[in-house]
Amino acid sequence: MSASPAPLGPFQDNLPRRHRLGAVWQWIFFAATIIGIFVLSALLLDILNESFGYVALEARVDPDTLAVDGVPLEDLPKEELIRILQDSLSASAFNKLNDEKPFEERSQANVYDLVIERVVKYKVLETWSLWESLIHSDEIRAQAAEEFPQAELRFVSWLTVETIRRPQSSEAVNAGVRTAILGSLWTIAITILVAFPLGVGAAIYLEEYARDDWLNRLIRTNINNLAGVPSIIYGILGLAIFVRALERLTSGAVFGLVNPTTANGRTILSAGLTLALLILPLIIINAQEAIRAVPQSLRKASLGIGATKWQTIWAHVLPNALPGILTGTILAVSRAIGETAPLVVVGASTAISFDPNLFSRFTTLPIQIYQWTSRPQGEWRHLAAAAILILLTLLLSLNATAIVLRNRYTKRF
Amino acid sequence: MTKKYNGEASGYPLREEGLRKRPRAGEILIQSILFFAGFFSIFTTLGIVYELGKEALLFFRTPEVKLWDFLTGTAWQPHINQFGILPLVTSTFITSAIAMTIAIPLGLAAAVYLSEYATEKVRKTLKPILEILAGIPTIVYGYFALMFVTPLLRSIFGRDVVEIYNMASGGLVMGILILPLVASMSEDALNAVPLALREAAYGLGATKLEVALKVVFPAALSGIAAAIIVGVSRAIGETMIVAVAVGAGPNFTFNPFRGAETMTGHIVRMSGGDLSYDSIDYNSIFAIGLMLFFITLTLNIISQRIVQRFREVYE
Amino acid sequence: MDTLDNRYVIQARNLGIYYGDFKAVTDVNMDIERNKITAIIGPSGCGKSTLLRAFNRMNELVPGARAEGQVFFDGEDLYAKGVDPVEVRHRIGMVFQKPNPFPKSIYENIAWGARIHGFRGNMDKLVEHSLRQAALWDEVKDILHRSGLALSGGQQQRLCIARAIAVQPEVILMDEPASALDPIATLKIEELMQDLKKDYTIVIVTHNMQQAARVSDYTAMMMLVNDGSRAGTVIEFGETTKIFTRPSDKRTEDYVTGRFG
Amino acid sequence: MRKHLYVSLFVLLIAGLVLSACGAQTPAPTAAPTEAAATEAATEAPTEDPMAMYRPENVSGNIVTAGSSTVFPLSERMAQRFSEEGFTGNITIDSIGSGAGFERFCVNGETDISNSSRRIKDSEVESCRAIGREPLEFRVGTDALAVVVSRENDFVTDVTKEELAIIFSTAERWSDVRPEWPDQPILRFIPGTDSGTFDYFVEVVFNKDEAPILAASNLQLSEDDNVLVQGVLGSPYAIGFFGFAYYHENARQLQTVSINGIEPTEQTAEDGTYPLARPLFIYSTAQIMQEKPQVAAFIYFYLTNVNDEIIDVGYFPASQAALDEALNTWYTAVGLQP
Repeated sequence: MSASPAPLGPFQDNLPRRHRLGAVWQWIFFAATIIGIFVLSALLLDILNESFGYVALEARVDPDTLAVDGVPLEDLPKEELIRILQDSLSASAFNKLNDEKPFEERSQANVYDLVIERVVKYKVLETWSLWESLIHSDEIRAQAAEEFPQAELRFVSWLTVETIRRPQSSEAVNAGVRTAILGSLWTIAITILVAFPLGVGAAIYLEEYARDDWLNRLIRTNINNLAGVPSIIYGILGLAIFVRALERLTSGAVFGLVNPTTANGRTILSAGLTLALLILPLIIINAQEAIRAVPQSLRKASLGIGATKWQTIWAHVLPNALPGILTGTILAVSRAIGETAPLVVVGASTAISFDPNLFSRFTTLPIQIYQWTSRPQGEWRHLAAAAILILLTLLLSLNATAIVLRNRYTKRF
Repeated sequence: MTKKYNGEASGYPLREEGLRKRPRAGEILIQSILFFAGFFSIFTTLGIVYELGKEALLFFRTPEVKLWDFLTGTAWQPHINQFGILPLVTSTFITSAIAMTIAIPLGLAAAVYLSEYATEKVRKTLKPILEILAGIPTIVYGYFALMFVTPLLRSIFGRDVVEIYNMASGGLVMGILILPLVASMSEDALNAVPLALREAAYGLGATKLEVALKVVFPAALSGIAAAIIVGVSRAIGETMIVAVAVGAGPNFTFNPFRGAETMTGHIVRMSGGDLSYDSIDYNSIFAIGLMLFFITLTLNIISQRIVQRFREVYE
Repeated sequence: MDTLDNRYVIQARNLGIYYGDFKAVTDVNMDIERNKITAIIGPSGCGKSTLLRAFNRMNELVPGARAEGQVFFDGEDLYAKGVDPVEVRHRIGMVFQKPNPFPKSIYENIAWGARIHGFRGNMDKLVEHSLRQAALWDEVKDILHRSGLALSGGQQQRLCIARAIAVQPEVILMDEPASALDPIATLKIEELMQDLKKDYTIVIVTHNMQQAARVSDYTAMMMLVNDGSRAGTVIEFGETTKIFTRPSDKRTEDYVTGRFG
Repeated sequence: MRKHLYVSLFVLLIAGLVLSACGAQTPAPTAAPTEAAATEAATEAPTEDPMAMYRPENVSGNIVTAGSSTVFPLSERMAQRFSEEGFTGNITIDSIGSGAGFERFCVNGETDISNSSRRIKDSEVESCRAIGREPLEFRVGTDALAVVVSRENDFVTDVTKEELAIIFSTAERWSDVRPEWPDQPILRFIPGTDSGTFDYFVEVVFNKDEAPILAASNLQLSEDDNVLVQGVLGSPYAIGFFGFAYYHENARQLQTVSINGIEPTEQTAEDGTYPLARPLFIYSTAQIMQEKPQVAAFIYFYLTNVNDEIIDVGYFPASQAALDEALNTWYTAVGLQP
């Protein structure tokens, strides 16, 4: 340090301390992330734990008694199975099955499933979680043999292809989530289509065009405020605006799609629009932050070569703000897809028996999950766990596009 | 300079208008559409205030209800004509405060880790996981609180201290719910801080921690503040977790281990129950909704002031 | 090593720098003399900034970057095991191409670096001293608590120099410090460098050959090596006057006389 | 270039949605039959047997129901049976609570059937009349309220109705009820004040006076019976009441308390000797049933088949007299002789 200037004061050698501090904090940051992931994984494991496990099933009609000439039920030819159905079901019920899909066209497996569902009619007596099933499998066998001597003990996955394909049912062994998945998909599609352009548009206006006057300050405060309004209040608003005031539009009557006398505004369209209102502030706030983070130099560069303001925004600001905007959208969609309360107010049904469309009554996955978890019988909670896994998968596939795009466009300046 | 430069000759087509301003209909149209998108939120607010106000008026017109008692009373039992909103307000604040003491430090620490320490690969894996988990329906978090966190709290603090429904458990789990929200939004804000600023700090011989906490973090403050505001708003508005885990008895208490009922919990309970729609209890939910609306409004105005102060100093 | 004597602050030996599999700089040997200004010149993309950043291990911030060979600082290898890059950057400061003040007040911009290094003297005096050395004091003494971003580009760059000085390094690396500035501001920075050289060793990367000729005592000429690998190296290093008047390498001659490429 | 990005973003999003929708939509969805088809089906029915037009396979069209979450599982089961027996129309059931159910039925007039776990209130009947609806009540079942304690509790097995009132109001400690019981505070877990269960309990035990129970100390309410189960499980000194099915499902860890010596069983609930058995109802009007035969058909099906399913769903059958009365109401409404 011979040539250094006369120091104005001593530098204390604090390097070891700084590095210690750095190491400690790095550990804290890491631990926080791990704690977050850990707790959330615990939640996920809890759900997985409920999705698989032993069940004790009791058949209303023992399948063995249905065997013909020693041929077990599952190996019976289709004709025999159809005969069993015909004998056990009422004529109208049998005819309805035939109307839905003629028996000639049905496969043996399909008819077998019908026999199991309608004639054998398994009923759940007791269920166990995955953890119990793996660790205490012997105790479970002993318990089942003692308490339910008639029952059959099976290890089942509550989450199967059938769970996804089947419509709702009031019996847990036959219940599925098809109507709910379709309802959720329709709803979320409308939500995104409305909220994304509107939200990003509002954010562009506020960040790029709005002057700092009272009106724009009002709008900004207002948007932040709307982010904190409980979702159920959006439900009340959606009921008043979309279900009632705009009934002709949301019921589809204005397009002549439904009979005006029976038109009802409690449709998927109303639900999607209500959820769009709900997540709009979240999208706007995120998009505003993302747009603000785009360096000024980029705008100047574009304006400097004679681009108009909009050209600048479209070609430079938006692409660079895209990762942040997509984060906001992902979070918002995640929130919307899991919402229950506002949809109940707007009029989501708890039980529907048909595939919904844009202008029909509907139900959604979270409503199914909520309804199932509040039932007394344990098997519904297992089914709810499976439905949660389906919801998460759905969410993952919806967000995957956004995540891929975001990862591609993320860069540091 | 009388002779105009002949652009044609040099191969550039000369515009007849010269440099005069041209009307750009597209630009104006776009600006109007964008303004409408921004202004749209005002309609939402007006709609909410009108809808809630209309019904809340019915409630306040009932002779049993006195506005002053509504605002200052410490007992909420609409069934026996006690309309003091304070028990609902305090439990809303206590659960939200517990949630934010979990979500803010953990969320920000996770954001710093992901943005400043984690490798690109780790970041790209963990962030989506955090975000997806934010999509689990909140009813599931509610049962998680009741069946997992509450027994945990009771085994730590004792069954006599911690009631089966309590604000602590609901608040903690709400914090876990909000954590990914705060982490993800803050991480974006941190990530948006220009590289030049980090280089400046490293060039001075700053350690990674000093760069992260003293340079990047302050520079991202506005985005972080937005994340926190959204988080707090979510906490105050969260319904299903508190409805399941915090209890359904309005209780004027400051003890987080006791059961209580939040404003949102009360609204959802009343609106889903078997009460008649023309009862005073039922109308009370609109008054509570309106109150909640004004509380969040006040909080937002205050927090925005604070953020603005920070922004005005540096920038 | 016999070549090491106290005249030289930084000595690079067989220095090569990789970004992942790509070798950006190869086989650099140069000695930087104490209290002199050394300029690194050369065409774009030949690795000038990369080389400069290797002198205080700033390259490490780029994922996948690594160095081979040695860089001795006061006889100690910067890349040896156990050397702390934080301490390296404390002793060898850096000023960047684009002014990058922190979004803090002018005062804080300068005090921050000193504070983190455990400065225990009079901070007000240090700030004033640093700003005076950076020839900025008179312009900002009344607005010390205003944001550093409120200054003009030239002022911002001098603020960044003052910030670097405040931690009292031995060497200041400057990466095209005036390229974003107007001629008057550039002139100020150049004058400043002449003042600073009394107390510090300065290494500057510049595009501007007149600047190199005006301010530097030594000049290193960098070029891509001619083996198709696209790696840069120092093809000629010596006193500035010699490089600009009697270059020994043909390529240097072409470049400094403007006949290049 | 940028334009492509945005366009592809939207296209991908939508494509994702459509694809996943298609994946779930294996059986081709059938178009919802229109109202016209419903009336057609009704007139088509042979006139000789007046009941034929109310067979499930002979009606179609929509049935919209909403109301109590307690009645919901029962209505859902009946709707499913009804569809299985040949009904081709759409039934929707909204589980939104009895009060909100009546709001949709009596104020907005948008539902055909209202499910309720309590009797309709006079004010609700009035608003129904105001929109020209005269509600008809059909008793469909019974939900016994189980008063339960944890299995860890070894002292409470039987209480009188008077003691029950003291336990859920003035008594601070178990020893206040009976001196031989432990000197420990009573922890109470009851359904929320907005629930029909709460109303019913207050009506039977406290003569409709809510003040004493709400003034009790250590009182915890929840709208979710599964949550109450957790509450009672939490301490040997806890007591609560909720739907019998929730007790049944947790019978390993809970025990019921008999009231005046009567245990809640199918027998005691059906014959009315168990004092805490609350009725479950569905409501409609004669006009709706005449205009929409599918609604009349569904109610008839409900009343005649409910006892096959009700135990499985978790409730107890209504008494034969109550069901007969409901059937009589039905015949009068559609203008037939039983």
